[in-house]
Amino acid sequence: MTADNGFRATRRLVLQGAGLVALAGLGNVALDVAPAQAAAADKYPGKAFTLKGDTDAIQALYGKTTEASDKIALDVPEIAENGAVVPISATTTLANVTSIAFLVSENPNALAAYYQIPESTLPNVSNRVKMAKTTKVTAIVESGGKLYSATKEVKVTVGGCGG
Amino acid sequence: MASTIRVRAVSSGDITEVQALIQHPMDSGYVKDAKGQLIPPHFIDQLVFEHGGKNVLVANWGPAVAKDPYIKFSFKGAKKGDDLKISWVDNKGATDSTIAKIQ
Amino acid sequence: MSENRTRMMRSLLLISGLLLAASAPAFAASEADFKSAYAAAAAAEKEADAIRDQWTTAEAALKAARKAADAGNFDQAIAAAKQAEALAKAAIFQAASEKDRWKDAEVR
Amino acid sequence: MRAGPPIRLGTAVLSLAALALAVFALNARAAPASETPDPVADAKAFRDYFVKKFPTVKPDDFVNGPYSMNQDMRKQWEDMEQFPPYEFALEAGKEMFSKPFKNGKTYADCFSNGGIGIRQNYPYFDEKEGKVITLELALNRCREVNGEAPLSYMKDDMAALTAYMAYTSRGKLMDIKIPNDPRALAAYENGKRYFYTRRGQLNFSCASCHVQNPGERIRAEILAPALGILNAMPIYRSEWGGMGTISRRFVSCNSQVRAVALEPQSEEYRDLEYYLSYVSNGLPISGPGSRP
Repeated sequence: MTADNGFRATRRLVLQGAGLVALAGLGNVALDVAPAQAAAADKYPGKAFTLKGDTDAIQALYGKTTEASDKIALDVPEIAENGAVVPISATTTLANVTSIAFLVSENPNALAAYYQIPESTLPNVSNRVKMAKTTKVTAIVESGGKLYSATKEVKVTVGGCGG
Repeated sequence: MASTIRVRAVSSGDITEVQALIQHPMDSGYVKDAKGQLIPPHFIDQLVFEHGGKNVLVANWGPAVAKDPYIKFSFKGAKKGDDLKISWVDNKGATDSTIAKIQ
Repeated sequence: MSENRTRMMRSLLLISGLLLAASAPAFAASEADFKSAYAAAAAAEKEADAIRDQWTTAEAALKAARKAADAGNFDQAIAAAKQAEALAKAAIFQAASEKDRWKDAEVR
Repeated sequence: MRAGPPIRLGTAVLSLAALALAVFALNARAAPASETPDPVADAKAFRDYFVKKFPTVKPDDFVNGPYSMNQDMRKQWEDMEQFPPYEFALEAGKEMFSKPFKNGKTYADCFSNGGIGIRQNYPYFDEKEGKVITLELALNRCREVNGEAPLSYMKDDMAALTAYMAYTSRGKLMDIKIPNDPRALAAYENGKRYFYTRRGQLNFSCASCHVQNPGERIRAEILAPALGILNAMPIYRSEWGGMGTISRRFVSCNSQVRAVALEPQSEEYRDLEYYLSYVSNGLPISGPGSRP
């Protein structure tokens, strides 16, 4: 359905290659191995974005299951002002977080966004996502290799007088 | 063409808060246009923030991210005047990038 | 003041009764019947347009009537035309009754 | 606290028999207005109605529409205001405003004070032509006078231009004048009549929603109070996924109550804008705004 992943993967490598070359050009940058290794971790999880339900998307993305945690503050409106633009943000007190993902269960594809968080970056992200209808929204935090999640429901209806 | 990326990066102490707004239709591929044809998917799938040659955030987005996407996050290890490079690529291969000064 | 409110309610009930009755009949119809029903509907809509208080559903019903007629389905076409006429007449009634009534709603 | 029982807006209302089912919620009103309209008294009564109905809302806050009525919506709005979606239109408008026409002139030459900080005086009554001139009409006239094609009144460029002009007037108080001219009074009255007249199959008037039921929900949306409702124009509506002018808002409101919309900038719409702006005199301009 979306552009075939083969094409995008090669373009990704070309870009990263260019990125590395550019970095090498910057004399003052101590080019150690880390950026190359970090670049590899950036591979776009195309498959996970095409799957329907939460569980399949989590499985494809992490290959592990998640457990609820109260250390994640998921901030979403109770009633969405408008399903097309719903502010969503997640912040957590969990230690060494490496990634945060947002899932909207009732959307055609549950996975909405997947953030890779290097250690110098704080584990909180705000975003605006689309929600097809009243749905459960889940934020998943990968901390120390384990998955934790928080879930809330957002009511979404057609606005105004409708049809 | 004016950049499609608006960034505001403000550092206080060791923490820099970054806000970005990107001009992009983010079509999910599930919406029909006035004539009833499906608008093909056209959305940013990866957005990268770099500082000092290192990625400070890599955002992988699906079609569910809202039109003219907005993002806010914070990171440590940068100071006023540093450069923050932001670049995105979408599923049609279009790209844009800009470099912002941290205030 | 509430007395004419109920009078208006009764007349509106009458109108909607008329609408339901109009869309109910299904007898074999000929093109001629359709033409007369369509003409009546079009006339009513023209009047509603003239007083700039046309309803979108009235226009939609008239289009549906034309489409059904073009497809040769005259039963449906006549029903739609009658509905369009009834809706247009309701719009005309609405505009007439609101001519002075709007002052009642005014904040003073 | 509500003035009358709210109008039931379930799907039943949308059915063909809406006419019969709609429950009219009307307060008892004093006798109809005397023959000659008195705008000053109208404006005062209009403002007192909303201030009395919503004692906790600061008068200046009414211009924020639904966000003055509901805390949850206000929080979502304040989040988005940090980087508002109308940012791009505002910048495009600023650029467009200074880009000269083919004949070298720019919009600034058509407006007093170069078009900066004057939005609060629009619409005004032009005594030569004897009709209400809105900002959108003035912008298109400026283009035509300088040999340029007029813009669509509904969105994109017109919205961007009016967004920039509104931005330059932010905080200034709405200041609409009714000159001592019977035609001006008639235009004002015509706008008031349109505002209170029920139309469309749903049989609602602007007042049914924005005077009798502000703060109530109509499905997911909170209805904005009519006081100061145009002060935030033009607005970026998430529902439209883009900017919209006053013309677009009037047209979409009409079609939502299933009334056939009139031509943008037709007399009724211009007079309606004249009435609505006049009764919001003294409230700050807060455009461009973002709304659900």
